[in-house]
Amino acid sequence: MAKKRYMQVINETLIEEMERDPKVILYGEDVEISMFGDTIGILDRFGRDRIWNSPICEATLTGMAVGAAAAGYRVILHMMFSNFLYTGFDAIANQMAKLRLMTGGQVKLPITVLAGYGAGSCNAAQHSDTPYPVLMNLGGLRVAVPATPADAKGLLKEAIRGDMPTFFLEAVGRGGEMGEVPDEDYTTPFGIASVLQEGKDVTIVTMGTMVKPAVAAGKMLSEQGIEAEVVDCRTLVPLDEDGIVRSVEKTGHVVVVDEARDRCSAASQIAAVIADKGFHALRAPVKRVTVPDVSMPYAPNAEQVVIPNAERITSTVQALLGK
Amino acid sequence: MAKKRYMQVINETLIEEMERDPKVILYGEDVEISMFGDTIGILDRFGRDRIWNSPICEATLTGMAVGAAAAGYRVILHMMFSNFLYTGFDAIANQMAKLRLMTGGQVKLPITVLAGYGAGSCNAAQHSDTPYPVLMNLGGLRVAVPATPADAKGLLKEAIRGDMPTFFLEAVGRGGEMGEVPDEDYTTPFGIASVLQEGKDVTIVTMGTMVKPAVAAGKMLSEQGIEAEVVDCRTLVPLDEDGIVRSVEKTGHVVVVDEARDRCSAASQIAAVIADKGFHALRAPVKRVTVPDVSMPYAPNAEQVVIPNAERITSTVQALLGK
Amino acid sequence: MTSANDKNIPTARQLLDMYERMLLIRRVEKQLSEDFKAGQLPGAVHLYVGQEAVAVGMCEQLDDSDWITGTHRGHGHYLAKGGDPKPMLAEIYGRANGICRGMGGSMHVADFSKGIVGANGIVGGGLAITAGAALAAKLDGKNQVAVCFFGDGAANQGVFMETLNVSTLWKLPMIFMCEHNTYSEFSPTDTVTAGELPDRARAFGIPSTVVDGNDVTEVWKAAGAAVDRARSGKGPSFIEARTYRIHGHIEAEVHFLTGTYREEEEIEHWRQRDPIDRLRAQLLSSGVADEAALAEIDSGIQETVAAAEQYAQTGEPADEKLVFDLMSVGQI
Amino acid sequence: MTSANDKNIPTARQLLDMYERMLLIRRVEKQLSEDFKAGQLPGAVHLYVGQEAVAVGMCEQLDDSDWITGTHRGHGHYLAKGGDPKPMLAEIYGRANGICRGMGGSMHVADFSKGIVGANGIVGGGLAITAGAALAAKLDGKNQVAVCFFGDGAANQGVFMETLNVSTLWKLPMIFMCEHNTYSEFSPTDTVTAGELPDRARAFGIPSTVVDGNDVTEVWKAAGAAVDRARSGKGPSFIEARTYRIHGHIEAEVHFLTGTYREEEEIEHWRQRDPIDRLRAQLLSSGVADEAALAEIDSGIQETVAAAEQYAQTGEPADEKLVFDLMSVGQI
Ligand SMILES: Cc1ncc(C[n+]2csc(CCOP(=O)(O)OP(=O)(O)O)c2C)c(N)n1
Ligand SMILES: Cc1ncc(C[n+]2csc(CCOP(=O)(O)OP(=O)(O)O)c2C)c(N)n1
Ligand SMILES: [Mg+2]
Ligand SMILES: [Mg+2]
Repeated sequence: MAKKRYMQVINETLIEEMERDPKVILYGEDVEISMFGDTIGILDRFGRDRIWNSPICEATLTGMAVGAAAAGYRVILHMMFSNFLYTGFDAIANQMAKLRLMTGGQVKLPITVLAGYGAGSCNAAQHSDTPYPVLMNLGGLRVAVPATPADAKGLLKEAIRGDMPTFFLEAVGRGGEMGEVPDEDYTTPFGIASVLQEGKDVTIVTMGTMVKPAVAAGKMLSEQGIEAEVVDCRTLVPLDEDGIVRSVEKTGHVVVVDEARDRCSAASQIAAVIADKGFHALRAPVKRVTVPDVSMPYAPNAEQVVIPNAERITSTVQALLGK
Repeated sequence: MAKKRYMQVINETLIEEMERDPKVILYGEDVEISMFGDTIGILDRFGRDRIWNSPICEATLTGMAVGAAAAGYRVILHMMFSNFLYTGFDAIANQMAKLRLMTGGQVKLPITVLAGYGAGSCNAAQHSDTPYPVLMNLGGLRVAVPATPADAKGLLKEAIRGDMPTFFLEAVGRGGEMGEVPDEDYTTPFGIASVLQEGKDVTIVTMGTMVKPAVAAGKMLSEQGIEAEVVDCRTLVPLDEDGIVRSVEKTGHVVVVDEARDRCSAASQIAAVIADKGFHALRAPVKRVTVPDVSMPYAPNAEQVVIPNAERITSTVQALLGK
Repeated sequence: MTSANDKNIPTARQLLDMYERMLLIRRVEKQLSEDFKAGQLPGAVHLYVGQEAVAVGMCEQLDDSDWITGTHRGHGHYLAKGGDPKPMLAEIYGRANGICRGMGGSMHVADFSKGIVGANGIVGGGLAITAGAALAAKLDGKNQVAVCFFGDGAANQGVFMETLNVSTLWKLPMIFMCEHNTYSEFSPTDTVTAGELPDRARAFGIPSTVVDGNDVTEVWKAAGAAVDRARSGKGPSFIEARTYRIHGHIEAEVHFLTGTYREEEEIEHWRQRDPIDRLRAQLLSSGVADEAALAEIDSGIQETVAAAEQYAQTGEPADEKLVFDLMSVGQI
Repeated sequence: MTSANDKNIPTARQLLDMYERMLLIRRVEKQLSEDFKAGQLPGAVHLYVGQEAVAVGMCEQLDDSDWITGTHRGHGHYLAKGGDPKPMLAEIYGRANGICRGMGGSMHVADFSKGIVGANGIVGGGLAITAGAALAAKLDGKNQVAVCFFGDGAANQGVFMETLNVSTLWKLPMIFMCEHNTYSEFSPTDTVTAGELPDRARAFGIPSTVVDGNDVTEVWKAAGAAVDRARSGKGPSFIEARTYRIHGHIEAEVHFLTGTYREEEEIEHWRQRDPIDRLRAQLLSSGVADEAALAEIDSGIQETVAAAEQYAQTGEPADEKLVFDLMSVGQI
């Protein structure tokens, strides 16, 4: 166990996995120097047979990942900001998500796509999107949204070692945060939510960047005598539907918190699952605390109005419980 | 009133709107000869100052729509199959949806994007997607999914005359179907669902390609003494949340039917809305009949297993009502 | 692999091999055309009739370990690279014994064991995939190459320029094999394509040639030079093969097009330059084969096609469960 | 619009005008650099310092009715095209009196009333938008042109090739103004760019030139030729302006980069070729202006900048409700 920063752990994990398996390669724009710090030092360690700075051509980067993976490599593709996934979206949606089925299972695609996501730094609309809803809808893609350094390590190892295209979305705005990380080599299985705080009054389901305000809300609520259970999905595809429903069965009340825009968000999907599989346990409406259906504004005050925070979560819970 | 085919009505409407407003222009791949029949005859009528066959370059086509609209034209862009929206996704997600906000409202973007969608013709994974979930999540884009010739006319006029980017998604597989269409000039407002069959036992909410099987299911159910209310959303952005909830308040039971993949689908969004705003009226879980999270297979039997149909809807309703 | 000496003229064996392959493609597709007309195919087919020399001339220079990607018009690429007609037809019939188990259909025929990464329904979709396969080939260090077949229409997709750039920078063993068949769907190429395509590749310093795509020897020569260059680590090449599709863009077009987009004379002009007829004439006049030998090849092919047709038509329906197995994300 | 006679040499008025505009950009951005260091800016800024001659030389040839699109490094384009510094600074401060009412920030400064379609946070994002504006300009029939400023890095995006193609085919009044500043983010251009960029445009038959982007007269001349061509309906032109960004890619880079990516000598080499110093020397030596006149210009600019800074810093916070108003889809 050691306290480490989120981005530092991702960096160490990438290096460990590249040491472990010579078939792991990595490329992207300016990965050699590293914008976010996650790919620092890889060039020095592994040289230009394992890591490449690419030109700016996202449409090709995503397509190449498919080709290189189909031809036997474990590809790590760094797409920098999540909005640039849209630029490379064709091969994600039309090839990466579909090739295995279209070829009748002839091919495995061990691809890990890294991208930072989320708002809060006044990067404005083209650098602040939360992209997982569109990825979740495509089918055939796994999506991880680690919130803690320990999960970042375990989920990234699982992503790289797995045989499916996996989006590993970094909560960049939280890259500097510290957390305890086990020293040993471990993978964290996808599809198992983690309960960060137990409680019997209400379930707060969340993921990625929203875990921090959700946990803060959990603390604020417990000071008011409301025991919230805070559930971190950790991965969105697969989603721990049973784990979420189990918590709702305990509490009967649920608020889903998501940094995605509301329409067709992860929150909406989770709410739909609960309204189906968890319906009989529900004692109140399923509430969503999400980003409204707007582009992210630049001005800090406007941005903060749009991004969910602990206060909004807390007041939603209070209203839900009638307290 | 006259009986007309869906695609024929779209064609006539395009021509009417181009007659009406000289600022309306139209381009796309092979729109002059027309794959689906919706743009037939436009070249002859208006010439090459109003309609253009473009090269195959979707990324540019979507971006050009933004530029031409920002500079004062009403752009109709035909993207052929919905999967090609992914190829042109960058400018849709990063420019079209965001430019108005980013410029502080300096610009209006009267853009209508046409694309055919849906499966059922063994076109396989790259020509069968139902793309509205990803569009719905972007914010700033309107989405229409007309199911009938009459709605196709009214919604298309509203789309073209409106000042926002609007996706007008054609149920291509149903292009040959007939329906009564009023002769006069009319627009159909967005965000108002239409109730195609009234009923008190269960609400079936649906849209676009799924309206037909939903209506068929409604008929099958009424033969069994179950009165289903079939609600056609007609537009997904905006969505008639109140109309949907009103119906659920009447019936207490709801099944949402959608040809999109389940995760983050329109169905999930609608289910989430109902689980929130319609919760107190609900007497049973909110059920979704959707495409599972898979790519569309080619083989007809496999495809039919994946696409929702009247039988699946009917049996879901029966199970829900315990009948 | 061919040695330097072989490069200028194919051997008799190679010529016959290419003849056979071209004729196989032709007969398979003529069969498919019939099948389509008879309403026996569940989906649409884009036929390669008239373009056979391109795929065959190229693939004659390749081994099983080399990679190719095809297009929506992909049966010819698959068969030229040594793909088995039986499971290809079964695939197009949507059967369980199809090469993709009925999951892909005509636009996705693939056989990884033969280096056939597959046809593609997205125009230009193969370019970046090929660059990725070429990167893998380079890292493998076994002198493999990766060839992308793509149309003149696809050459207007930006990903074409992007892959020209990255393949040059990274010296990838990649070959851009552009099939210029005079149409981009229903648009005459010059109405949607500015300038000459080889100039686009030359802007990156990539060796670029234009060949008569209906002359299989010409294609074979240009392919040989490109393959040699790629195998020797010198990077990508671009070849434009001028050819023509004799059939429509898609077999179904007669049903949905209201206008025409080309003249009968034009088609006839190209029929006169049929690549198979030309090779046949060459084989006969050069004495590589006589009528009897060619007839024997043909009857062999006809048997192959009949057997494939039989295999396809008697195949079981696709296994529906497979959809879920293959798309599983390990949901708990 | 300039007549044929003006084309070879800018008038004294034009030179002084360009000098003033370049200096304005420089001083505004030096101010922004200070503001950033002082922690006063909510977001990031990419500065144009060193590249001013490109935007100014180009925009001197344009009218308000012409369209331009900029890049993430877009303050210079905005100011060169006549954008007001006050609301630009207020925008970068995220204030209600910003040109985009605080909704866009540095990467999205735009003023449609001046033909400034806006900066863009997506590398290459302006290319297709400009082609669309050029289509509109062509249809309007009022001889407007549309200019896309984009970086050498953006020239590797496929949309560059796509717009070269479509603008040629449709004879759009579009100008590709490529600012080759030696870096694509932190990568030296030649590590990510194969061949010479003008050759890419030439492959489409587009007239293409390379100019010294630190010599405003050179840029102005090339721009004039391209604008004339576009206005007379002959279609697109491509200009590569060789220049250098003196500041980092982004002001914040000192905080997050662990390594260095360029040598101090290289920066110094380019400082010696500073476009403003060069024009200044030229103005003095040719007698167009004396030190006193230039000092007066400078003090005017300093006042403008101080006023803009004051305007920005005293602006109200952005109106949060606006987000919802502007994004409304008419939800009932
Ligand atoms: C991304 C994308 N856009 C459009 C289409 C529709 N489409 C299918 S084939 C085709 C024309 C392709 O022309 P070309 O590349 O020359 O190939 P050819 O059909 O001539 O073999 C088009 C536009 C598609 N399949 N994919
Ligand atoms: C689509 C996209 N990919 C990547 C980035 C990240 N990025 C911002 S600027 C830049 C480099 C641009 O280089 P160039 O076009 O030469 O412009 P310069 O910064 O030199 O002015 C990159 C990669 C982006 N903003 N958009
Ligand atoms: Mg073609
Ligand atoms: Mg640059």
